[in-house]
Amino acid sequence: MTDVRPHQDIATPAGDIAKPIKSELLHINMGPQHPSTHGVLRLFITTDGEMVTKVVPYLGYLHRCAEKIAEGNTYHQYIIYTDRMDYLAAMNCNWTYCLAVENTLRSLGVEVEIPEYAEYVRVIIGELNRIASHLIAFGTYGLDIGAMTPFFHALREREAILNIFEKVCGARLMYSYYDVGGVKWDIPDDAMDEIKLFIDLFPAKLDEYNELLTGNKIFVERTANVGVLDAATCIDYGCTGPVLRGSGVKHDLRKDDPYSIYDRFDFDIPVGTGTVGTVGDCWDRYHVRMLEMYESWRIIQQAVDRIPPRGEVMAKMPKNLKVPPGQGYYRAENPKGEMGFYIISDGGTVPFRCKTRSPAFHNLHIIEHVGKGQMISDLCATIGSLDLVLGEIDR
Amino acid sequence: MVKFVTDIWDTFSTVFKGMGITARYMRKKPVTQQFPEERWALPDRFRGFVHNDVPRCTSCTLCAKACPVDCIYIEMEGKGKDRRMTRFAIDYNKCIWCSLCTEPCPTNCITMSHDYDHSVYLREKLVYEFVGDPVIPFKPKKAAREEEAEA
Amino acid sequence: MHETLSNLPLLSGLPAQVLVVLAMVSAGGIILGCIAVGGMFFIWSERKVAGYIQSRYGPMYVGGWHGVLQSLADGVKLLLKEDIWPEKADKPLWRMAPLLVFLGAFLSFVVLPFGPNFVGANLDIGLFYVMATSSLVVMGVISAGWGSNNKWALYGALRGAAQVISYEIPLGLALLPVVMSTGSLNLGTIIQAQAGWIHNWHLLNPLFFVSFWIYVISSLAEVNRVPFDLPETESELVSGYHTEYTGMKFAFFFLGEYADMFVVSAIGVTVFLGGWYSGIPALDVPALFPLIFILKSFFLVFVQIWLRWTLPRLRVDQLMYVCWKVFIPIALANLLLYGVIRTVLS
Amino acid sequence: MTEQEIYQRLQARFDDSILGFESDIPQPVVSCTPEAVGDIAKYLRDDPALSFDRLLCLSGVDYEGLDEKGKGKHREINRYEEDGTVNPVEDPGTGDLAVVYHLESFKHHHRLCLSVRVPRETPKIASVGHVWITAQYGERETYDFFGIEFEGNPDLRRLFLPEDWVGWPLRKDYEMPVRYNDVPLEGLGLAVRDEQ
Repeated sequence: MTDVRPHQDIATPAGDIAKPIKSELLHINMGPQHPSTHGVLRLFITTDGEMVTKVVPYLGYLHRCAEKIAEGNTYHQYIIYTDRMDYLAAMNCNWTYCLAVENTLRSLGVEVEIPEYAEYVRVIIGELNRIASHLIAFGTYGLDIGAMTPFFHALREREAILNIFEKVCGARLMYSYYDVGGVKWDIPDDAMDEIKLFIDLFPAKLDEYNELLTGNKIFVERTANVGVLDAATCIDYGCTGPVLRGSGVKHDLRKDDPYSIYDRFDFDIPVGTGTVGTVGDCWDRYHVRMLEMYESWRIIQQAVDRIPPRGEVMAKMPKNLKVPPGQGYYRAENPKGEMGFYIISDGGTVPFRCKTRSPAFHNLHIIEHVGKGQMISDLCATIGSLDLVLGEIDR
Repeated sequence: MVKFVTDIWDTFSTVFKGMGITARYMRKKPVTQQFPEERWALPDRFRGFVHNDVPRCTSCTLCAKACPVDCIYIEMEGKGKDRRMTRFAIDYNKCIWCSLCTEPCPTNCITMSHDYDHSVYLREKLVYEFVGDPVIPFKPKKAAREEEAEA
Repeated sequence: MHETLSNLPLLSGLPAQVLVVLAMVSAGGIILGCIAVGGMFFIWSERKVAGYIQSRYGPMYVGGWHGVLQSLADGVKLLLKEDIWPEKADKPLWRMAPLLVFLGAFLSFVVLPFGPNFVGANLDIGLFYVMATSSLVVMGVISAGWGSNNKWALYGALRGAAQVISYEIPLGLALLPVVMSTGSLNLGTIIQAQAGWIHNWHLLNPLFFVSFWIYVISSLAEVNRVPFDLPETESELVSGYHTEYTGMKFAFFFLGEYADMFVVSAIGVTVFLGGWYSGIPALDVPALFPLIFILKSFFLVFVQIWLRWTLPRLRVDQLMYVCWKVFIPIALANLLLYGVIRTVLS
Repeated sequence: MTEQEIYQRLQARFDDSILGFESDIPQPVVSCTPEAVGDIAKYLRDDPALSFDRLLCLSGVDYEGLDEKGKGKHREINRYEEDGTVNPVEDPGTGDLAVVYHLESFKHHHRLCLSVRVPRETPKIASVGHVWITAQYGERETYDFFGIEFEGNPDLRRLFLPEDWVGWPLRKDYEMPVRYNDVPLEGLGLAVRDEQ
């Protein structure tokens, strides 16, 4: 990969921007109950007319101290808490956590042999949830810009995915389906039929979304050249996922650091190209998500074609899981970006320390930088394009 | 100037395209269900309210231990043969429907039912008591033998 | 009207002054009732249209068939609601604002020509009067935003003021060529100029075609509808200038908005779409005139609703750009062109 | 570049500040002194052969109860007893606190885990917020939960908890307060029967 940033110290983002004329500033609380902060994010903004001169996020309205809870719960029990991190992509959070525990076990000399069939199930379900999460991102982004209809259309397709998940694991939002060593149940036949049906129907819907919103001139005017993030800034702020890719950096852990069986599938990593504006603007980030849905669809299609005959879905794991003493940081590509778990084990049944690196937490930080000098409407557009999930930021 | 004209043209054409899509949907039948009248079929694995089949409960407390939010309360009195289960309660204020409690159950007596609409007006009513008078815990043959061996 | 009243047996003995007041009150009551019922119908139809566009049903229960009485139920609910006001609100302004917003729409109804003889007041300056009264809305918006003592509401008010006042200009300029053509501001006269077959409608006159589009789009901005709903932008300014209003005060804003929608549609129908004429001379019976007029206006209202559930909204500077750099130059050029052509042809 | 080579390179440059290298574990750890971490971070980022341009994860760790080698007995954290009292920790913690940086380089595709132990009594460490901006939030989070002070962070406030919260929750010897701003923080549900 090319060297994307010229190395120099960057000035701290605190401080106001210069004012052209002498005018009074207005301090406004945006949130925690605000329609476009996507949950309970509170932004303390200073405005000069319509211009935002300073943005300070205040977090913690959804804080549950999950990391402390992890220290009191067994490795199995903590899976259900990972559901509640990125609640729009709970399957992926489960997966990342299970992956981290499995890899920690492996690296410490414990054999974890995940069945081939289970790996395929994991990929299919994980990618379906990626589509579901991006659908919400797409829909709520339309809502932020003022178009309400795409949101309902996106929810309709998401509902199809949730129906599949309900058949697979019995829940519609908090799945806790992945388990350390595999998945808890296999995919029932009727759910498999629904997945195939979904594969058949989805691309047409995607085209429709593109016609309804992506290409709309008003939408393009609202998002192109707004909230531009260059690649160097993104990397400095630790952004990952569609935010980083929207800035033109081709980085996806599924390709760059392949886990599970992603190296067997043929898919592309979409990056922002500045089709209608500058590279790294809101439209690029949005469009990367739209393209990623298509890529996920391709992965699911291949996985459904190649899935081996039904077999075991769980590796042979001890009932009372004990992880030998040691530590490790393992990560996976979630819909929002790179999610990682840093697990320190002391040899017991509970983690000694389980730190979560949540992508939205790092993506949020850039608001301080990019929010300055924008209009209030642009700030809403930018927040929407970052696709923040407060469950994950506050943990 | 060219951009000025093309912008206007783009705006009109994309707006009409969008209006075409929405007009198409206006003629289609909605996909939503009218909930109280129409109910969708619950899948087999649906995780509804937790149900305890008390006559088969061995009061082994494995479910309470497995629960990540500690919402299952099991109380017992007496020892050995006089052991009675005085309480088996589930606090649905805390329950998160994760089904972790059903996995270790030796007799499959604690299960996830298909009920999902038990709303109540008072939080206290969400504490479900499954045992009234003290009951003798169920003893499967093997478990009983183990208990004897322990004693 | 008071003459009609004096013919009634019960009222025949009353003095003329009382009858005039009575006539005014009853006329106002009729208009108010029409606005209320019409507004409820528009709200219901907006929710149904939105529902079907979004693959759902919308209201379904109240009133039996497809929830027709849902708006009535909502109105009753709003009436019974507690009236909460911000402690530090500027009380007189805050109370006046919903009335001002409503008043603008209410006054415009006076001149709407539903038929040749079916008009509240057949003013010679009808078009001018409508333009003037619809500006009252902006007074309401500003006083609501300022009086609420809420920063979001203030933003909504500022945006609303800038928007409504700016868009009055292209709105007026778009109507001018028609006025030049008919030589009158009287709405009835303008309609009568479009009598006969459908090609007499001003919309199908190539010279007025551009005017029509400018009028339709500017009227969206005039009544704060998507894509120009910047004063209320529920996703940015929470709910803009009426954030703090509850109960009946909020209902007045709501009714005012829908009544306004009808007014601008009716003016559009009057000026460009042949008013009460159906476009086929055989169908132009006086009894059908109000029906045709109302149906045409409903269609334009429906288009406004349809647009709302299709489009995203503009940003405030883009809104101004569209007004000052697109509509006003085009409208002026259009006016000039029309004047030149008219002079040359005559 | 392997971790071993990175370690040697670092040791050649910062002789005294590099304290050790654990190489027998799958993700080797380089440890250094808390004062030098700012300079080391700058070097790690700016050296063309290393160019660690991404800070993946900044975590605080409380090693209380875990011995030097990472092996030891897990110590029960505070939990509520059945009767609602808090189980107090008898002796205050003595183990070190630590800040762990996981770094990655886009250019060279290598990773590094840098661990810095700070004494529990005086938890002070140099900030790396000027090197990787993302660390500013990570440091605030770590300050919030562990009370480790990052010298040089421009905005070191609590991130998740309220400003007036007392104590550092993720430390192993943390005791949950019974009340916060007159709001009882009891951990018991409704299902626990009143004994009286």
